[in-house]
Amino acid sequence: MKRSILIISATILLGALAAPAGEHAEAANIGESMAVSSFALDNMFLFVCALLVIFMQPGFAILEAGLNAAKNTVNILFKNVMDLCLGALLFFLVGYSFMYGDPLLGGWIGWSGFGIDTELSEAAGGGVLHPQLNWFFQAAFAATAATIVSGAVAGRMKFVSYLVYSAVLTALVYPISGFWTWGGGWLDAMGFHDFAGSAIVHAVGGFAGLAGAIALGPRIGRFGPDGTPRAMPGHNLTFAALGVFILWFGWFGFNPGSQLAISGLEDVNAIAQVAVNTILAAAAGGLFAMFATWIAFGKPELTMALNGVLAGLVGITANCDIVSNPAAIAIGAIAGLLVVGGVKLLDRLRIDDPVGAWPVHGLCGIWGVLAAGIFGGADLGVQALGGFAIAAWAFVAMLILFFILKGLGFLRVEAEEELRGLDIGEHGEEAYSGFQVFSTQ
Amino acid sequence: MKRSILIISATILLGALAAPAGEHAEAANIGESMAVSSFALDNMFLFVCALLVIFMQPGFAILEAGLNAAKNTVNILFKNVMDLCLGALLFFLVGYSFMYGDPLLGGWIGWSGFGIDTELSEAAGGGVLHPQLNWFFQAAFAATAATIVSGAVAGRMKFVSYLVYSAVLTALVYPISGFWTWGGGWLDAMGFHDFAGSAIVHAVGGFAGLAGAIALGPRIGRFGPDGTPRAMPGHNLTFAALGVFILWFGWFGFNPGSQLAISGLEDVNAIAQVAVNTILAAAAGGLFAMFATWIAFGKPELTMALNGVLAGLVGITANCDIVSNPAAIAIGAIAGLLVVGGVKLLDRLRIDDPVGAWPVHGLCGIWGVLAAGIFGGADLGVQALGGFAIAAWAFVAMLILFFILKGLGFLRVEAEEELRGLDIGEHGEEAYSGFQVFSTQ
Amino acid sequence: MKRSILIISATILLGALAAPAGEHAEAANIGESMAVSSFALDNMFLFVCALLVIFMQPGFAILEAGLNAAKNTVNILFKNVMDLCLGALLFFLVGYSFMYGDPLLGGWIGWSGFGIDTELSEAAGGGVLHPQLNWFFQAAFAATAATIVSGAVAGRMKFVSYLVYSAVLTALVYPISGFWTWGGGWLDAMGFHDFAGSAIVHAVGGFAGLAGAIALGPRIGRFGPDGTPRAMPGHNLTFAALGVFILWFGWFGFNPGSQLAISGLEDVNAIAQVAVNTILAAAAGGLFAMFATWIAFGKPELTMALNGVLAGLVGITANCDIVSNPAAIAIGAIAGLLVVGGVKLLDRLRIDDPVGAWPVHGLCGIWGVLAAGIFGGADLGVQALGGFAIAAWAFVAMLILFFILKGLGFLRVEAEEELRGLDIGEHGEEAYSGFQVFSTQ
Amino acid sequence: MKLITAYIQPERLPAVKKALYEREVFKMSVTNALGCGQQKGYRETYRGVDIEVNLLKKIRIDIAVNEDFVERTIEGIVAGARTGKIGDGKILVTELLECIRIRTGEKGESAIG
Amino acid sequence: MKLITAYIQPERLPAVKKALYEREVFKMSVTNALGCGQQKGYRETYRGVDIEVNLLKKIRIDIAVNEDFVERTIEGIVAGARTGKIGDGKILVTELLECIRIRTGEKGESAIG
Amino acid sequence: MKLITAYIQPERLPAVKKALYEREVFKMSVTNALGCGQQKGYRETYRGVDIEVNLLKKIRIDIAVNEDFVERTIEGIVAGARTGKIGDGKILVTELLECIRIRTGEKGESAIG
Ligand SMILES: Nc1ncnc2c1ncn2[C@@H]1O[C@H](COP(=O)(O)OP(=O)(O)O)[C@@H](O)[C@H]1O
Ligand SMILES: Nc1ncnc2c1ncn2[C@@H]1O[C@H](COP(=O)(O)OP(=O)(O)O)[C@@H](O)[C@H]1O
Ligand SMILES: Nc1ncnc2c1ncn2[C@@H]1O[C@H](COP(=O)(O)OP(=O)(O)O)[C@@H](O)[C@H]1O
Repeated sequence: MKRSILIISATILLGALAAPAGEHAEAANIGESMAVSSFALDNMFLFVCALLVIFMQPGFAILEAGLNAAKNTVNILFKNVMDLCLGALLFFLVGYSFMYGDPLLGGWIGWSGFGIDTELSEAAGGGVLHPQLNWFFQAAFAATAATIVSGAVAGRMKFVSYLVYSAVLTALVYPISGFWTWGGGWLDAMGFHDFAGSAIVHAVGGFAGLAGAIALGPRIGRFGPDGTPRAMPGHNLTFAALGVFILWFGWFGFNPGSQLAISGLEDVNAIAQVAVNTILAAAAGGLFAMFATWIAFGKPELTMALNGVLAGLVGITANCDIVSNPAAIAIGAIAGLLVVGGVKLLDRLRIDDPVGAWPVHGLCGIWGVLAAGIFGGADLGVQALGGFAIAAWAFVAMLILFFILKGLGFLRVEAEEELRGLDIGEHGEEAYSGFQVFSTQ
Repeated sequence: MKRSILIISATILLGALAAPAGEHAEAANIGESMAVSSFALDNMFLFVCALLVIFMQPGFAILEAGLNAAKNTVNILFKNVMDLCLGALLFFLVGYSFMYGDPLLGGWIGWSGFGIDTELSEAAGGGVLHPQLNWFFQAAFAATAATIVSGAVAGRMKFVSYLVYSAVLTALVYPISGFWTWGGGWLDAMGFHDFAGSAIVHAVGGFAGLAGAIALGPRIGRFGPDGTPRAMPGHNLTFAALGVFILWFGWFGFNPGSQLAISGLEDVNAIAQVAVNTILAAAAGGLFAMFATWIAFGKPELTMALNGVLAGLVGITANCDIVSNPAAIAIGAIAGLLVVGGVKLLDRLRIDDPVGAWPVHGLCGIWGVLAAGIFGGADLGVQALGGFAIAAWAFVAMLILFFILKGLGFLRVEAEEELRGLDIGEHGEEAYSGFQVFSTQ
Repeated sequence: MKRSILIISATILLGALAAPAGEHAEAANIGESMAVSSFALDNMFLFVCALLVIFMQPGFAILEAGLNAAKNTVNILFKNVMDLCLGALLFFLVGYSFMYGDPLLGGWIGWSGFGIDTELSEAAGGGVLHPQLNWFFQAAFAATAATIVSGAVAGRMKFVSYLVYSAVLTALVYPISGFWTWGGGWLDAMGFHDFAGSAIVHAVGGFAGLAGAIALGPRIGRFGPDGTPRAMPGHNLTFAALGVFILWFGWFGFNPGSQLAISGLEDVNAIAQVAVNTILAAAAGGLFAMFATWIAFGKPELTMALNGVLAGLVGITANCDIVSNPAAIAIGAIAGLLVVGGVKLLDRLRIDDPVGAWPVHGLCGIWGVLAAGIFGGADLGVQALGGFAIAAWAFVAMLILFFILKGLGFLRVEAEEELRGLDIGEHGEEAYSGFQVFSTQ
Repeated sequence: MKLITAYIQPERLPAVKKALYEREVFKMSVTNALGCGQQKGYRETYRGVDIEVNLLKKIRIDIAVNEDFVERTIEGIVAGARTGKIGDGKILVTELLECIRIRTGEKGESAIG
Repeated sequence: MKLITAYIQPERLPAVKKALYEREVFKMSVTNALGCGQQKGYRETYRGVDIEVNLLKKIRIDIAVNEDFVERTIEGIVAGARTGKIGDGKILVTELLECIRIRTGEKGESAIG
Repeated sequence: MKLITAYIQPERLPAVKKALYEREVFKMSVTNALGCGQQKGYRETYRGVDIEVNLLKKIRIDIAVNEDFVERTIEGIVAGARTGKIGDGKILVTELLECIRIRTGEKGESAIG
């Protein structure tokens, strides 16, 4: 067990003070100690926020599991576990380097070697991030982008294909568009504003999910012969609600944490505003999605209200640092309406996205970057361009991958396996042993 | 992406030190930097504690869901989600102003305009809270008070009535009695001690729940024709246990966070003592409630032990800053016995409180403020008066509201809907699709 | 509501600076304020990490519940709740004193009175821990060691015996071997390196669990008449997966928190490295356990991958501060393979450990301390000796206790009760009321 | 001997059990079932899509009885289950050729009770 | 009157219901069951141990009908349930002595519909 | 043809299946049920309130057999299920008029196996 270096430095400091000579040395010592203090505070803040973002993984896992049939539960949980396992390892190996490395190929991608630095390259101070902790925070974001997709492709995709997808997304697709803004690439140069990643994280996941849903086609029985949508209700809404609460909680690492420092006065101001905007937008999203279903379908629907909360969160993510509290409420409310419309739109297009990954993360991700222009003073043209570029990149890149897998016959499971459930077919393991579960569709 | 202001100020500082002149300026700079540092630390502490309190929401949601029938799960989850959505929006709009505004109407309520400040009105320093973060922390408390009720009225209340109740509680009832103490009102002037809200938060919720349970009457089949109570077991005790663990975890934001600062020596001392007292009281509550059921009913009962843990937590909340560790154990142990007695008392009075909201939050909330007198040296008379005033206010105010709703025919669902479950009647959505669930009562 | 002392001290400081005289006094003041600041920061770090470790309790609870039959759910949840209740109270009463007290009996145990200190005995400063918070952190570790066992003895042990076991482990067995290293005993003197407790916490729990599994014998039907193992699948893998995610999250309090301070430059460096090593080892453990099952059994198995994640976490716990990132991946990967082998080994030995407590915590706990020698430069001989001594102590001490309980006829429930489920027999309460659950074995 | 099978509303089970006990019918087997009859179902929505639920939850009761118990068993079920509303259910009676008590191997009329 | 009991594959239930509706058989009771027949089961593993699952999920349908409905009910079930693969299921027919509508007390043929 | 229905203790199912296999009865359907008989129930408490649980978990087995299999099927069930304790269960035998294999349309005795 150990003792901190600071107590020693404080002693040295006090010792130094005993000697009247060397006042400048004293002052320098004080300055250095204070810089270390700010450094420690900022890195602790980053550490805590990274943990909150990592905790979003079980949120996604049980939300997606709860919104799908019991017979596919093991499969969905497994995909979420592997998103974090693969994501951490690949983002360590190459992803981080692609995203935050030195510009290459005319600024379309970065690179600075395998793995991550282990030591500080600059003097410790406020706002200086330890490279290992910085990676830790960024890796959590990468895994989030990956895991959004697993809900959209639930119930019919082969597990091995999903692993390929997940690896490609975290190692390559997400880092590349991430580099464009956060890595200092061309979108950053144009002044594109996406504070915590409405587009960079969520739209990437949402549009990759849309590509997957299109390439796979709908689950058997999801649309009638005449194209009328048929509901395939989730098997456990308690898990779904718990998942949303966990995500809401984790989002306070996602958004406030993106300030990347708390030791300065400006940092605290920003974090305070970001936190409040985040909760207000989520609340408005949930409330308005509920009202929308109440008016449209006659009864308030829980699953839509839950999606509304997430929609509000995604919508505020890009702009939470530059909009006022009332604007945050408006942004969340509109996101709550958008998500209901987005779900209906996919039904009309006969695209089967079992958990609404695209309406929540894709559509509201774009809404988030636009709202930064509308309510936050960012250049609306640049925002639209950036949102479009990122969404298009994720959609096209992943669509190609999914169609390659389809061509190889690896994408979708057999009809019989799908009907019996992927848990038996892919994993030979069922989630609810002993419970009597119907599987009549 | 940004860099903190502090590194700049540190540089300035070091620059300034290079010049032998202006030593006072140097010292002033150092003092200012240190004040900002303490300010950042305290606000980070508040932020983290606020998150923990927000995380209590899913704890309540799944505890209440788990302790009720499967057929009412969607309804209960939905109420908990809306408590946070409505709570955040209304506490933003008016609640916070009622609770922490300037005294009005002779000190019975506060007011200082709609919404919340966005900027610091004083110099940054240790113990200075950013107004947005302060609201964030307080809003989490308001939502907690609201959500306690949803368990007490489970299984028979109309959803729309619940929304009305929830809005009135967070916007008006909770802020008013909150103002009396924490807003600097008349109870504060009398020296009433309720550190983190045994009465201000929990008794308000518990007595509002009691009012609801009385106004609604028991669920069909809860008491036999001759008045003998009949058990209506919860449908998922794993959720119930997980909920209690989450609440226990969140309580470490609730109690230690109520110190509102950590940067001073006294703050750390207080927080350390509060944290230890909190865990000890909870542990004693759980243990003694278990023993009580073992002796009284012949077998150790999990649901009562879980309630015992919560009872210990509620009991220690008012006094955790002023009692010793052994006293904390005693307070928790007594709370654990009280909760078992309280449950039996309600059964005898034929009041149906499905999750024990009143025994846990109401009864032990009062016990908490009394214990501050008995074990912590607060004036017992003032404690009794304060506890009574707050409980009576919440009970009477909400009883009136519930009876108005009853008069309008909005309060309770039809018998047939109740028997079939509120999930179908109120929301047209069931929680456990595919599972074979009996609903024979 | 209160204000911090620091703002006052800052004011005093600024006031003092106004006087040109007394520059040394000024400097002393500054030094003191900075020491308090570091003290506050370190204790806040410890507080947050302690909470994360406490939050591991529900992780264990629902993981173990999910991996067992529905008919034993209440029993398992109850055991986990009581581990924390009993653990906190007994570790308060005597455990902490045994573990961190002054050496007694030639350094085999410590003692310094009942209860814990309430005040700082030294000047506040970086790396100085408040005794109450230090206990808080350590108590969470003790409860973790205890709760590991509940999974290994699930489905057949009498509840009252479990309470006796849990009390003895947290009050006596864990503190004694804990004293050997962390309390400054003989293993510490030899230079044994176990940073966060691969052996001290996990191997103790794992080997105590093994002793329990042996003393109890297998569940009825777990092995055929000819000794072939028969699967008794867990009833809810969603809970199991959620539990693992929660444990993974909590582990970031367990490992980084064991640095016990963050205010110094070295502390931040250490914490950053520890956090990254922790996530990488877990990810590698999950991935390699999955591959192992895929190759060995033809399909990727979720429960084994979940165990692999935990195995990676246990394996890295002893050495996360002294190994490189790539070494962490290797350690995790090997742990992931070990856990699969360990499960098969127990099957071959006809030992029934329903959740794999020994393969995960016992086997990989030993692997962790060995890996500190292999990859981290610690003395391999000392590591092997320490790992062996701790494991042997926990195993033998608990085996004696379990056989005493067996001799008294208190250890195992009747066959009929076992078949019907411990929830009915021990608690008269079932976990899933209303659900139709099969119990055909 | 006869086998009497009844489909009733789930919430009527306690009343039916009570009515049967009063008529000294103590043995029965209960299963849950889904039923489709004159009672029309209800509508749910899930994510904006309509679901027509027309298989409603029912309880199935099977009782093996000797001839002299047939009437009172039927009458007891009706007494406990009838509310007068659509969905009250049906009682089906079939011939029972043999009844064996597993524990003792007893057969026929004496094995029923 | 006859009692027709069918064991079918769970995923065929919607098709069977549709086929019966088309043949004007609107009443039925549905239970879920596990079946063992010519269809061989499948293997699961749990923590490295093999499980042979040979009780497969099935749906049981019970329909009480008057004589003139027997043929078309059987035919409807077959039409909806047949895929030609092992595991399609069985239909069992037994004699129904009496049928009583609980709501009205009606008996016999008129109570069935 | 006969329809044999047995109610047994849940934990006896593997033994019953084994006994039937040994007697070359491979086909059956299994449902879970709650039973009320001579076996008295047990008491639970929930939040201090007593619950008398007198519907105990049982397993129902349905087997359609040809005449020459009736004896050995009954004997097999008894062999697997008997423990000699109250609650062991009952076997009921009814007349089966017809049996149809959905896959092939086969009828009668050949469809049973
Ligand atoms: N002909 C039948 N065959 C099988 N089950 C039936 C039949 N008629 C009714 N049932 C069962 O009885 C239940 C109640 O029938 P329903 O027609 O709604 O009631 P009522 O006879 O009071 O109008 C149905 O849900 C179904 O389970
Ligand atoms: N003799 C029988 N007794 C009871 N149930 C049977 C019998 N034969 C078949 N079944 C039921 O029918 C289902 C399908 O039977 P199976 O033999 O697999 O189909 P097929 O007749 O098409 O070969 C079985 O799973 C079982 O539930
Ligand atoms: N007359 C009956 N009608 C329907 N089911 C019965 C009847 N008698 C017994 N059972 C079923 O058999 C089970 C065992 O009956 P029980 O009387 O406890 O056993 P035993 O005959 O060995 O005394 C009951 O729980 C019930 O499910």
